[in-house]
Amino acid sequence: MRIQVFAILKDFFKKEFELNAKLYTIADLRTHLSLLNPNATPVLNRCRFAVQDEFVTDEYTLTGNEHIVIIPPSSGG
Amino acid sequence: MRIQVFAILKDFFKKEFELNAKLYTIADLRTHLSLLNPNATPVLNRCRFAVQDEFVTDEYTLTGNEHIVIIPPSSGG
Amino acid sequence: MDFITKKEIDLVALLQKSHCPSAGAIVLFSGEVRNHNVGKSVRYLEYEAHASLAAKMIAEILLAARNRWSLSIAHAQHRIGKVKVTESAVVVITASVHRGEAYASNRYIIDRIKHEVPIWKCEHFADGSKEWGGNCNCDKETGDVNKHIYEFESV
Amino acid sequence: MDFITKKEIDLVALLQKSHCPSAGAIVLFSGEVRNHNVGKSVRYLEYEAHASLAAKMIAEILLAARNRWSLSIAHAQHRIGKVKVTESAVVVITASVHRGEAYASNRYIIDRIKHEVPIWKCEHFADGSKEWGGNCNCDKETGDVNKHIYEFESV
Repeated sequence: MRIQVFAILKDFFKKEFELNAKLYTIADLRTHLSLLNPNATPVLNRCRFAVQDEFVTDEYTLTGNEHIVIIPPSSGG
Repeated sequence: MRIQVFAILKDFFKKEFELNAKLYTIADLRTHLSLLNPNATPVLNRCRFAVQDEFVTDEYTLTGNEHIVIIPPSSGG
Repeated sequence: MDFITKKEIDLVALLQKSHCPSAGAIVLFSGEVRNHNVGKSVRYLEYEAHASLAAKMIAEILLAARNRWSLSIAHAQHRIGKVKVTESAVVVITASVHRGEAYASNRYIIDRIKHEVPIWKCEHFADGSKEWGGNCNCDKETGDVNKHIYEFESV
Repeated sequence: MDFITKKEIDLVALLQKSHCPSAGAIVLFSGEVRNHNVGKSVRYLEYEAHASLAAKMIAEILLAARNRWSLSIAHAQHRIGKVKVTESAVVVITASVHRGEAYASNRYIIDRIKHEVPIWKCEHFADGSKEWGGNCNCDKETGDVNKHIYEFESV
């Protein structure tokens, strides 16, 4: 699957990268990325995930062919 | 005293006119103008009065030399 | 400061003057003449003011807003005379560090202007009739022509 | 509709397009870059967006505003890339028959954009440091990154 990250996540991951791990859900993906880069965990825990311009929940089942976008909290204020 | 009226009051009185009646307070003036033109009474009862760009109360004592401005309710909405 | 003006309100110029390095939020309100009111087609409005008192009161209202909120900019201008449909009759511009103050103060200023300041509008309808709009009738509720029920207090 | 744009936001052009014969009230909000934040001097901001999702969400928010209030105009535009002090990063314009709706819907739109839409700002300070602003931390209160505490609900 292809992963794309934004904003502060670019301090922890490449802007866009391929991931070939066997992962079943978005929750798995979150855990996997946390293990790859533990410093990113606090941010990852507050991120939303999107597939094809739709937000998906932690339970969303991955096929392995998705383009997954990881969305940190918005700028707020 | 000199009286100046605005907006809907111009349907009942001249825009500006001299008044020579012996009147002691703004309350007296209001009553006097109501008697001069009873149709104006509902409006007069909702007007504010001002002397030299200051609002004055019903109890304000007239000397007879004032320039008195009569102010219907503002346009609101 | 032309709080009361006979000329067309130059919204663009006023907006362009309102960018301030210390402000993060600008709110501009423009009250414009509608083509309809109370089910009737409107040709134009005519505004009249007790200009000196109105200007003095607008200055006081702007000062009260500055005392109540921390504002980089607080400005208002009301037009008098004939105002055509889609033209601006009144503008209020506020600017502040965060947006909360800019919105709240803007609303406060326009509500107080509309209720308190001696400015009146005469609606000229398409059927040739005209009517002085005496829309502020708060005194019917409050029993006092100096006591108003402001919209900014109930939002 | 350019909801997300790399170009400078043309407030004047947007305002000039917003006069509508049936509307009596226009509210324009401009969120601009301040020269200071959290006590530090700001050189400029850099905004990043997930552009396709952001544009889609802004369209949805504008539609939700139109469904909630009766609006003649509801428009918003957010800039991305480098934005200098006093330049506009985001604009929201609403127009309605009476002013209450124009203010309320304008506030609703900007609050939802700020909390929900995938747009991020990186502050570049005068001292050369930079920081991604993750100001929306409603989830710390609500326990859910999809549940926000909107300012428009508490004014």
